[in-house]
Amino acid sequence: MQTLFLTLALFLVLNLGAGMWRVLRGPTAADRMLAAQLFGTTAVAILLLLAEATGGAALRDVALVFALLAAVTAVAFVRRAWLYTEDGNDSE
Amino acid sequence: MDIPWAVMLIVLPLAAGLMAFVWPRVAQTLVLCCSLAIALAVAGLALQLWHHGVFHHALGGWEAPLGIGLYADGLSLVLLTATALVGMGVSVYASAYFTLDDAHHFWPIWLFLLAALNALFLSADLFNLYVTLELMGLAAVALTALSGGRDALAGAVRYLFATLSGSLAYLLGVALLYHAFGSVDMATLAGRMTPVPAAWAALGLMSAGLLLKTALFPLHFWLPPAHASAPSPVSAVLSALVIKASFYILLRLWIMLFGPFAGDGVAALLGGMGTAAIVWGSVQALRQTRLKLLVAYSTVAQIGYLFLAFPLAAAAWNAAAVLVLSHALAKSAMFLAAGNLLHFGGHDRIADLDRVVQRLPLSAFAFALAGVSLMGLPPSGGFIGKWLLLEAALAQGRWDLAAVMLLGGLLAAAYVFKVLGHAFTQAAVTHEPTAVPARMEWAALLLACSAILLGFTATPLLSLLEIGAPFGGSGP
Amino acid sequence: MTASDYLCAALLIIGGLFFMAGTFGLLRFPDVFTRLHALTKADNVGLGLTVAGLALQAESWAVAGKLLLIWLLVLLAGASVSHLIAQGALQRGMRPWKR
Amino acid sequence: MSAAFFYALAGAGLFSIGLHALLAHRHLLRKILAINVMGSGVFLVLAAMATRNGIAIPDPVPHAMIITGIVVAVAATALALVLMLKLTAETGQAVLPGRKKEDNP
Amino acid sequence: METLIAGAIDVALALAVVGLAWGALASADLFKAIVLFVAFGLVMALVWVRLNAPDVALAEAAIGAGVTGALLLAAYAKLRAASPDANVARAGGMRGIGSISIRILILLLAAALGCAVWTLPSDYAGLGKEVAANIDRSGVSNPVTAVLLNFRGYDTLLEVMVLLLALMGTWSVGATAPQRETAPGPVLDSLSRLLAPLLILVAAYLLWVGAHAPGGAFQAGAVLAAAGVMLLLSGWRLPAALAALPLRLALAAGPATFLLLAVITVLLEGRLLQLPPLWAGRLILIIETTATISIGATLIALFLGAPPGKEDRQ
Repeated sequence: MQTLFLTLALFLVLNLGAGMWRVLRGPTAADRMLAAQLFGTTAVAILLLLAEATGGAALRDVALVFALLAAVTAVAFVRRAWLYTEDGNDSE
Repeated sequence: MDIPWAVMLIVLPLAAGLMAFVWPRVAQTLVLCCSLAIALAVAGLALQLWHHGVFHHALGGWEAPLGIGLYADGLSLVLLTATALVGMGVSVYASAYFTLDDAHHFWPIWLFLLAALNALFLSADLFNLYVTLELMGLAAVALTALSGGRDALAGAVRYLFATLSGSLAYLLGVALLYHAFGSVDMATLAGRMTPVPAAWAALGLMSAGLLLKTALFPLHFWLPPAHASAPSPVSAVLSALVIKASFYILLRLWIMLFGPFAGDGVAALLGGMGTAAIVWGSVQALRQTRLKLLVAYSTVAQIGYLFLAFPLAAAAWNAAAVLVLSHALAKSAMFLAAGNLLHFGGHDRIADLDRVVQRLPLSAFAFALAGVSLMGLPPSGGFIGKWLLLEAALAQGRWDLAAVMLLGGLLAAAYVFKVLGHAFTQAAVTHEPTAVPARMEWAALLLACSAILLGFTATPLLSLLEIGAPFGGSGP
Repeated sequence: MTASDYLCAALLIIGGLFFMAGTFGLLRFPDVFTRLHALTKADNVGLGLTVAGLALQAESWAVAGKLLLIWLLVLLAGASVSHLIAQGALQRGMRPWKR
Repeated sequence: MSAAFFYALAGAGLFSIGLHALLAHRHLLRKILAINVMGSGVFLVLAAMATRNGIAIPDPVPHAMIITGIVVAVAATALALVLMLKLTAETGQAVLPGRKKEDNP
Repeated sequence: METLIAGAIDVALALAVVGLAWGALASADLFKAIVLFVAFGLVMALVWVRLNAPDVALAEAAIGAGVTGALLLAAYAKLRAASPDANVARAGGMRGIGSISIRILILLLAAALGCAVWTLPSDYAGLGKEVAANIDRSGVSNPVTAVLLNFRGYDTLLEVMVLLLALMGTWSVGATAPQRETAPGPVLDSLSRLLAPLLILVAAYLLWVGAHAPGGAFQAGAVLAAAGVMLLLSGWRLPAALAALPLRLALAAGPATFLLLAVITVLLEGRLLQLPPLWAGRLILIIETTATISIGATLIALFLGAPPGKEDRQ
C-alpha cells in the first residue's frame, strides 16, 4: 500500500506541474486563479496521501489549513484583485 | 543583589513602546522618562562591568548553545553608551519637533528602535542578532517614511530593500554556520570554526549583508537619499546608531570568528573599500548643494575610517570603537543642527543659508563643534579616535592609510567650512523664519559638546573598553 | 492485501484519474466556464474518491471524520468560489463558449 | 540522504534567483516578491540540511528559526507593500524614481 | 522501490519550487506573477512536509500561502486603482553590460553557495540532542514549540514585537486610496458565515494541539487572521466603538503578556523568561493564547492597511 500511496502522490505532483501551464498561459486572470484553485485541491490530496504513507498525522492538519486558506485566497481574488484585472491588457 | 541592568535596557523601551502604542497621550512623558532610565541603566551596567568584569546572562536559564546568551563587555558598553546619549538627545529634540499626529506614530516606533539597538549590542547569538537586525531595520525604515512625501518614501523604500536583502544574506550565512558547526552561539562557534567552504561562504554572505547595512562604499547607494529625506531626528539616529549596529556585528564576527582564518587579503579589501569611502564620500559631500545631503555623504566618508582598522588589526580596534562613539555623538549633533537650520529657514539649500546661520548661533555653534570632531581636531573625541588610528598605521608603516586619514580630515574641514562660511558673509537673501524651540537647539548643542568632551575622557574610556578584552580574541 | 485494501486502491486510483481529467480539462477546454466545469471534477470527485479510499485505511473514526471534514470544506469552498468566478466572468461580459 | 542536499541546492538556487530579480527588476511589487523568494531559499537551506543525517526526527531548532523567519518575512512584506502603495500614490508609478538632478550632481 | 518514488517526489517538488519562483519573478504580467507566487508558497508547504517539518508546513500554508497571498492580491488591486498601467511591468532597469555582469556575478554566487552547501559534513551535529535531553523540563512535548517558547523564547518575544512594529509602521505611513467594493452577494455572505467560525475553531485547535503536536501560536494566529480577512472581504467592518482603544489593546495584549512574564521571571527566577518546569506548560499556554489573539489581530490590521477609523473617513 505504501508504494501505491507514494506513487499516487508522485502522480499528483506531476499533475500539479501540468496545471502550471494554465497559470502561465492564462489568458484571463480567472483562468490563472482557477489553476491556482486546482493547485490547492491537488496539494490537499497529496498531503492526505503522504499522511497515510509516512504516518504523519499532522499532515492532515496541514491539509485542513490548506483547504481553508485556499478559499480565503480565492475570495481575496474575487473581491479585490479581479476588480481591476479584466479592464484591458490582461493577456500578454 | 545583582541588579540586571542589561535586561532593563531591553525590557524598559519595549514596555514603554507598548504603552506608548496603546495610550498615545502619555507617550511623550514615557519616552523622556524611559530615555533617562536607559542612561541610568547603562551607567549601572558600566559600574557592574567595572567591578565584576563581563556580564553574562543565560536567557530562560538555558545555557548556550541550546539557549540564547546576553553578553556585555567593554565594546558593548561603548555602543550602549552611544545609544543612551544619542537616544536622550534625540528624544528631547523630537518632543519639540513633531506635530501631534506624527508624534503619536513616532514614539512607539522610536522606543522599539531603542530596544532593538540595546538588544543587538547585548546579544551573543547569531540568530538572535538577525531578529534584532530586522526589528531595528523595519523600525528605521518606518521612521524614515514618517514625514511622507515623495523623497522620504522613495528613500525609505530603497532603504527597505537594502536592509532586507542585507538581513537575508546575513541569515543565509548563519544557516551555513549552524549546519557546519552546530551552533549559533558566538563563543561556541569561535571554538569550532575551521576554514571549510561553508565558513568562507558565510564570511562572504554575512560580510556583504552587513556591509550593505553599514553602507560602506560602494554599497552606500541607499544611504544619502534615506538619511537626507528622513525627519531630522530620524536622520540623526540612522547616521549615529543604526549603521553602527551592523558595523558592530561585523567587528565582533571578524574578531571572534572570521579574522583568524580569513587573513590579510580580506582585511586589505575592507581597508581599500574604507579608503574609497573616505575619498568618495568627502568629495561628494563637498559637491552637495543641500545641507542634509552634505551631512549624509559625510557619514559615507566617516564610515570609511572605521574600516581602515581592519588591515591594521589588533592595534586599531580600540581606535575604531572610539571613532564609533565620537561619530555617533558628532553626527547626531550635526543632523540635529542641520534640522534646526532647515526648520528655521524652511529649506536646506547651502547657498541660501547665510541669514539662517547668523540668526541661529546656538545651532551654528553646535554644527561647528560637531565639525571639529569630524575633522579630527583636538581636543575632540574624533581626534582621539583618529589619533589612535594614525598611531597604529604609522607603527605598522602604513603610510598610505595615514595619508588617506589626513586627506579625509582636510576634506572634512572643507565641507564643514562650506556651510559655516556663510556665518561670516553678508546676508543676501531674506527669509521667512520659523521659530526653533529652545529644546531643539540645546539638544544639538549638548550632543556636540559631548562629542568634544569625549576627548577629555580618553583614558577612562580606553580602560572601560578593556573590560572583557573584546579585542583580545576571547570575547563572549 | 485484504478486500478493503483492494477497494481502497481502486478508489484511490480512480480518484487520481479524476484529478488527471480535471487537469486535462483545465488545459484543453476553451474558456473559463468549461474550465470551471473541469476543475469541479477534480475538486469534488477526485478528492472525494481519494478521501473515501483513505478513510477505509483510517486508524480511527476521528481520522475518518477529519478526512470527511476536509473534503466537505474543499467542496464548499470550491462550489462557492466557482460560483463567484462564473458570476464575475459573466458580469465582465465574457460569453460562454459555444460550439 | 541525498534528497537533503538536493533541496539545499534548490534553496541556494532560490536565493540566487531572488537576488537577481531584486537587482534586475524596477517594479517594486516584483522586488517584494524577489525578497520573499530569497527568504524562502534561506529557509530551505536551513530545513533541508537539518534532515541530512537521515534520522526520522530532524533537528527542531532550524524549524523554529524558520517559523520566526516566516513571521518576520510577512511583517516586512506588509510594510513594504504599504510603502509601495503610498509611493505609487505620490509618483503615479510603482518604481523607484530616478534621483533628481540636485541629489546627484 | 519506495525510496525511489519518494526520491522522485523530492526531485519533482524541488524542480517545481525553482520553476515557480523563476516564473513568478520573470513573468511580464504582474497578476500572473502573484498567482505563481501563491502557487510557489503552496508547493513550499509540500516541501516542508517532505523535509519532516510539519510545523513549518503549517506556518507556510497559513502565513506564506494564505495571508501573504491575500495581502499581495489586495495590494495589487490598490496598485491598479492608483496607476492603471501597473499590470505590465516595464522592462528591467538593467541593460547591456550591467545586466550581463550582474548575471555573471549571480551565477558565481550560486556556484559558491552550491559548493558551500554540498561540502557540508553529513555527520550532523545540530542541537537535536540537547533539545531532546531538556524537553522534559520545557513544559511541552512538541520540540518546535519547546524551542520557540522556551529554549529560544527570547527570539519569539522579539519576533512578536517585529510583527507589531510592522503594523505601527504601516499605520504611520497613512491611509492609501479607499477600496472600491461591491455588495458581497448571498453566496459570499453564506460562505463567510460558514468559514469564519470554522477558521476560528481550527485556530483554537492549532493553538491547543501545539503543545504536543505540530501547531502553535503563529499558525493559529494566521488562521485566526484568515477568519478576519474573510469577514473583511465580505463587507464586514469593525464597529466604531471597538476601533480605537479596544483594538490597540488586542494588538498589544500578546506582546505585553509575554513581556510581563519576562519581567516576572527575571524577578522571581533570576533569568529573563526562565519558566519553572512545573509551571512551564501552563505559562506557555497563556503566552500562546494571548499571542494568537494579537498575531491574528495584527495580521488582519495589516491586511486592512490604515487604522480602522481613518479608512472610513476617506
